[in-house]
Amino acid sequence: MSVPLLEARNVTMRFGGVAAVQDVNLVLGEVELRCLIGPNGAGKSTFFKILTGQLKPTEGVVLFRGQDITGSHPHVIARLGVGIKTQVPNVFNGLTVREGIGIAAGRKKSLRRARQIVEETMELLQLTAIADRMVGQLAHGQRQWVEIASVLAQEPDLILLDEPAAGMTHEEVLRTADLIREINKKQALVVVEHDMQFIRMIGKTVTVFNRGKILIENQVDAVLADPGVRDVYLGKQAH
Amino acid sequence: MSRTTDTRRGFLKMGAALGGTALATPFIARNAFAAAEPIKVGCLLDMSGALGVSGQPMLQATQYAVKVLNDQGGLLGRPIKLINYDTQSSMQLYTQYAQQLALKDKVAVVQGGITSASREAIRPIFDRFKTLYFYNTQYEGGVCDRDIFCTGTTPAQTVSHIVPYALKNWGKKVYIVAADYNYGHITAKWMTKYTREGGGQVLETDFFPLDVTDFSSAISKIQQAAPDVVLSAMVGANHLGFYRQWAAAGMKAKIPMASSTFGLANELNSMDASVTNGIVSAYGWYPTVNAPETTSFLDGMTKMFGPNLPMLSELDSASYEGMMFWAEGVKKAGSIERMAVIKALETGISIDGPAGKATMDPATHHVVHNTFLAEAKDKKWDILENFPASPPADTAAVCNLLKNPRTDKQFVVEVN
Amino acid sequence: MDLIGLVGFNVLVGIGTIALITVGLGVIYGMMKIINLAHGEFMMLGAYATYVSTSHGINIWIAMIIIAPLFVGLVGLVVERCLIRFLYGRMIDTMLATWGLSLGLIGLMTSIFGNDPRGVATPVGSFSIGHYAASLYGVVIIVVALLSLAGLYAMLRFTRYGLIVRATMQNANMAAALGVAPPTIYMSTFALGAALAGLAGGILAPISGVSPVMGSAFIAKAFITVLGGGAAIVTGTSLASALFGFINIIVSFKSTPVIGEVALLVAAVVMIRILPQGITGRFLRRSL
Amino acid sequence: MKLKTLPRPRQDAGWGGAIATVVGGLVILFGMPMVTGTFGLLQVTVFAALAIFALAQGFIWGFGGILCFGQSAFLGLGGYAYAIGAMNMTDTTGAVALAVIVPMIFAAGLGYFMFYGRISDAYIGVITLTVTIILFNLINSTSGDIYHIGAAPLGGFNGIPSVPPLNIPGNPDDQLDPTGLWYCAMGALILCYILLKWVLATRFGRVVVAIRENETRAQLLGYDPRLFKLLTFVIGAGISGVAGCLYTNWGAFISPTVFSLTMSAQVIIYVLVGGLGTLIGPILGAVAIQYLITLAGGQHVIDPNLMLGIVLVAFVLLVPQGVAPVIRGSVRRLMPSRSVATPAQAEVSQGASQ
Repeated sequence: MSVPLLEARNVTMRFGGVAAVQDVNLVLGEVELRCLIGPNGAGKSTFFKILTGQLKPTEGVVLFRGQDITGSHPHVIARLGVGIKTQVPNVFNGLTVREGIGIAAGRKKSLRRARQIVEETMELLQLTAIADRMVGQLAHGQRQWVEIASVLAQEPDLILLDEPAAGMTHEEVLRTADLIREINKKQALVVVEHDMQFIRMIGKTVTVFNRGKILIENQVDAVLADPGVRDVYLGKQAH
Repeated sequence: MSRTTDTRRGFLKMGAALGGTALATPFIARNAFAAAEPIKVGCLLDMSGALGVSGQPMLQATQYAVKVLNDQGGLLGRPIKLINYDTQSSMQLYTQYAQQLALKDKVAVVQGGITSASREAIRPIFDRFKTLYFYNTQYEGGVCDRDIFCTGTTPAQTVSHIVPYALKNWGKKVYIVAADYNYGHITAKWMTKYTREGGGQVLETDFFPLDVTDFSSAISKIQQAAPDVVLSAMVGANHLGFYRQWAAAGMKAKIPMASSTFGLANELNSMDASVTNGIVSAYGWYPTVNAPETTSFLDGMTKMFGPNLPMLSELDSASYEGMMFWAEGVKKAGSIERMAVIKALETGISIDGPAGKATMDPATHHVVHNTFLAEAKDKKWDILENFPASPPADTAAVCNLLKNPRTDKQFVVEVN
Repeated sequence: MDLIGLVGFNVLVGIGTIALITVGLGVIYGMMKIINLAHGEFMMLGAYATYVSTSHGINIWIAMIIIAPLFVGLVGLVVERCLIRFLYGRMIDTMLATWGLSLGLIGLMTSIFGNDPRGVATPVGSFSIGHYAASLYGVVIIVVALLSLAGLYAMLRFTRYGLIVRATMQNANMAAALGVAPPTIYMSTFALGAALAGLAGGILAPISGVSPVMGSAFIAKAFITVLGGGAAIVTGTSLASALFGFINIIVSFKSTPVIGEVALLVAAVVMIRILPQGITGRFLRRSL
Repeated sequence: MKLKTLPRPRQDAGWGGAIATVVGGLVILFGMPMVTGTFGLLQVTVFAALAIFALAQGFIWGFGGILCFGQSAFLGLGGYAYAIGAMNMTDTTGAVALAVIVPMIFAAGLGYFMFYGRISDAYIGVITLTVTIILFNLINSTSGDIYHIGAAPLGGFNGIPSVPPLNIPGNPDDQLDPTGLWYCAMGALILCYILLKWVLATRFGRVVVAIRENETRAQLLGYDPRLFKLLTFVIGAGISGVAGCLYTNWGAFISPTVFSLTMSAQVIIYVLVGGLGTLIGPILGAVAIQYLITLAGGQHVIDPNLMLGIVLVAFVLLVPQGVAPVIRGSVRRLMPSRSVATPAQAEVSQGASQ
């Protein structure tokens, strides 16, 4: 059997006494799409940070194609072919859209290739019109797109998206869903999200977090049908 | 840090040509020879920063000398115009203004420089741009350069008197504290030399950078060494803290102190008598010297600058003498041309300075000067002894510009 | 033995001095994240306040402990109103502004008093440790340093002002919720910091002498101590002062003042490398 | 890392400004000797040297986002390296090389210590400041004649006087006169400006700016910010070294005051006054402030410090973003072609982002 693209083995993260993530195991194959859901504070974002190297777990290991990346510097993980979009938009406000995406495309690539990728990506995300605008001057939604664009421009094999739909209009959410399906044709994704509708739109396999543990892991419909998930969710979402 | 901020404040102040021009104008207006093209004379002194306290009266003495000369009808029938810049205790400004005086203002002579550091910074510039230079500060000696004249006294004229007095009256075990730059180091060497010659023993020598303000550890160390005498060559405003903290620690009662620098920065006025009393020093002049020239110098200065002058010191009398020596040279040469004036001064010219007769020694370009030993008593200098016509023996031992006019360096005494 | 006593005493005085010159800066930096480059000049004003009042026959203790801080506190108030309040959230601009302020104050005092150092007589004599003598004034420094730190602590801990200040430090809106406008807090905090600087200047006047440039001798050391101490003003300042003061004095005594100074600075660098958030950034986060 | 220009159509506009600047510089370079005498040249020479110094600070701070309170450490090291080198070698060319290399090596060590030690910005300020003061203290206490490197006495507080002037490479007897030194200093300023313009246009330069804009994002894109900051820091140090070498040549003299807090603060003021996030700004700032200082000293109405203090304060309150952006702004208003507009905005926003 082949080495999984991404694997987390008994990952545990404690802050002081509190265990934000507890003994989580997760396996992701090539070109797979996986959604991590769960109410706020379920530990999915902490887990995400562990995957991206922003946090070093108290216990357990994270493997990318069998290589241990536990707590490696984010730039190291990125170079292995992992693209990351964080929850709060992380963009280069002082640069133009084109420059920003260029920075992403430019690493270790020929000039022509980089230029080509930039143009393609802007095409794909319909950013060409605002290519020379300062990112800082764009609307929130647009900046989300710019960030996604720069993640894609890296041409990673695995893309980690933390709440990509956050703060987007309904249309934008739809577009994002399409985009994710589009991307998933070639690349694997892990999407952290708590918006059920969105999950429905893109969902294949879903992993549900609760209180730092994995509640269940199954096909989207099965998960959404699961009563346990329902009361966790509704219970939490009530307030 | 104060050293560094002197320069911080230094870099903020360029081309501060005060007094000189302002003062000169009225005379020119008054005097018949107003028409004649004035002779430009340059002056570089620190008006502020750690050394401003010494520089201000030095400038005033220089301005007074210019006034005296102009009142006598100027030189060669021409009035003298003083151009002075405030160097703010900053080396960069010394360099800058030295260039300005030599190249832009094209002055006939430059008077000034306080620390050896400033002198060594500007000496090469005046050599390079062929400008005559007078250094009027009591200093460590040994400068041997035909383009410069030094009117201040040197260790052979002062330390040579301080040390024997201390050894004779207080005891043989000596502890030296000195400023951490070449004046301090060389002076400390002379102190050591004379101590050994006098059969004394130097327990320890400590050097303090000019920006040190806390001397508690130093005072503890001295107490631990328990000397009979402390010899001080401390310099600048911050080091006044040493004397304050020394007195505050109750050490005055225990160990007497003599200094080669104390009194050059208005110490007797700025500190309480309880701090200053009993400290012994030796200089080429004190305001309390009992001589008619002293009285007339003091009267003249007070008349010109008002009663609240700081207490004047050798630095000020030497600045006055510097200008007068140059004037004497010009008269004798009948010209302000550099070489002519140098040659004239090398004929062994004498003038009557505040301390009486002073003679320029042709071989060393230093001054044969009356020197005095005095003790601070109730904010006055009480003269203990005087030594007529002490020669600059230290420099003379190593420097003969008549034999080797090409020499251009500062010799340092070797103590072993 | 006596010697150890003497050096020990020096160490305490050294620590007290650093704490004294640092606490004012610490208050302003810790609460407002403003690096006040005019801190040294505030001290200088305090020293002059003391000098002027004593030369007008006012009792030196009153001059040092009451007049100096009051006067400089007022100056701080004015400065905050006319200058600092326009610059909140612009750290670098504030630095440039306070830098300009420090130059301005030096210039002002120079044109008023001239630049020759003035002296204030030390009000107390000396005492002896065994057969060594030490300045009784050192005791004054230690006591004043302790009192000002303790006072500051008590104020932050127990008074309503302290509560609000701490709240403001956490988050300005919370203070607003407590019904106090953050500007008022900032204003009084800046004034407080200035007053403490004035106190330091007043106390140090007798031993360091009084001149327009005296302030600059302290600013760098104070700056380093504050950041070395970290977020918590009282604890941080105390700990950092203790550490740096100890190293400084011991090394100075064993070698020279220069090496002592260098040792202090190296200690600061190493400490920052080990504890990038300053002492209290790492430990005792909850402290004041 | 390979330095390649990224696609930036907008750059042409940037280049327009740069070319104008360079041409202006060349005009000054050759014009100055015709309009002023030896003293004037010496004066502008020190201005040029300080402008290079400002350029270095402007680069690492305005573009690299590194706030260094101790840039004068590199100025000083460069100056001393030159002085010591020049006194030990007959040909000063080697000394010039030292003046550049020594600061860079020092910066590499210090930078590694700081950036790889994950030290936050404010503390990088403190550490650089502290290191400068340490150097000041050490050099300041080398007065004894035991302290010398080869033929060069360190001289402590007195510094090193009569440092040999630059000579034509390979020809030690052909030493530069004031005019020659001026060509050398102004030439160096122009070259440093071009060098930095080019660096910023390369892929490396774009990443440096990107890191200043958003370190996390750059990291998530696979760039190692520590490395880029380190390189930026080292380049800045090298340029400061050049400034130090020229500064020493100007006075044929170097003393510990180059390590002073003054020098470091001075250069920060140059950059702020000129405009953060521009290259021309620091140059203008340096010259403007130095000139202002000259004026301040020249008048006797009000104490120069007081005057300068007031000016600085007024400046912060009225022109916080610095003169260069303001000038560009007005240029923009005069000729409303977007090509000029965008870089101006870019720089303003970079300035603001600090």
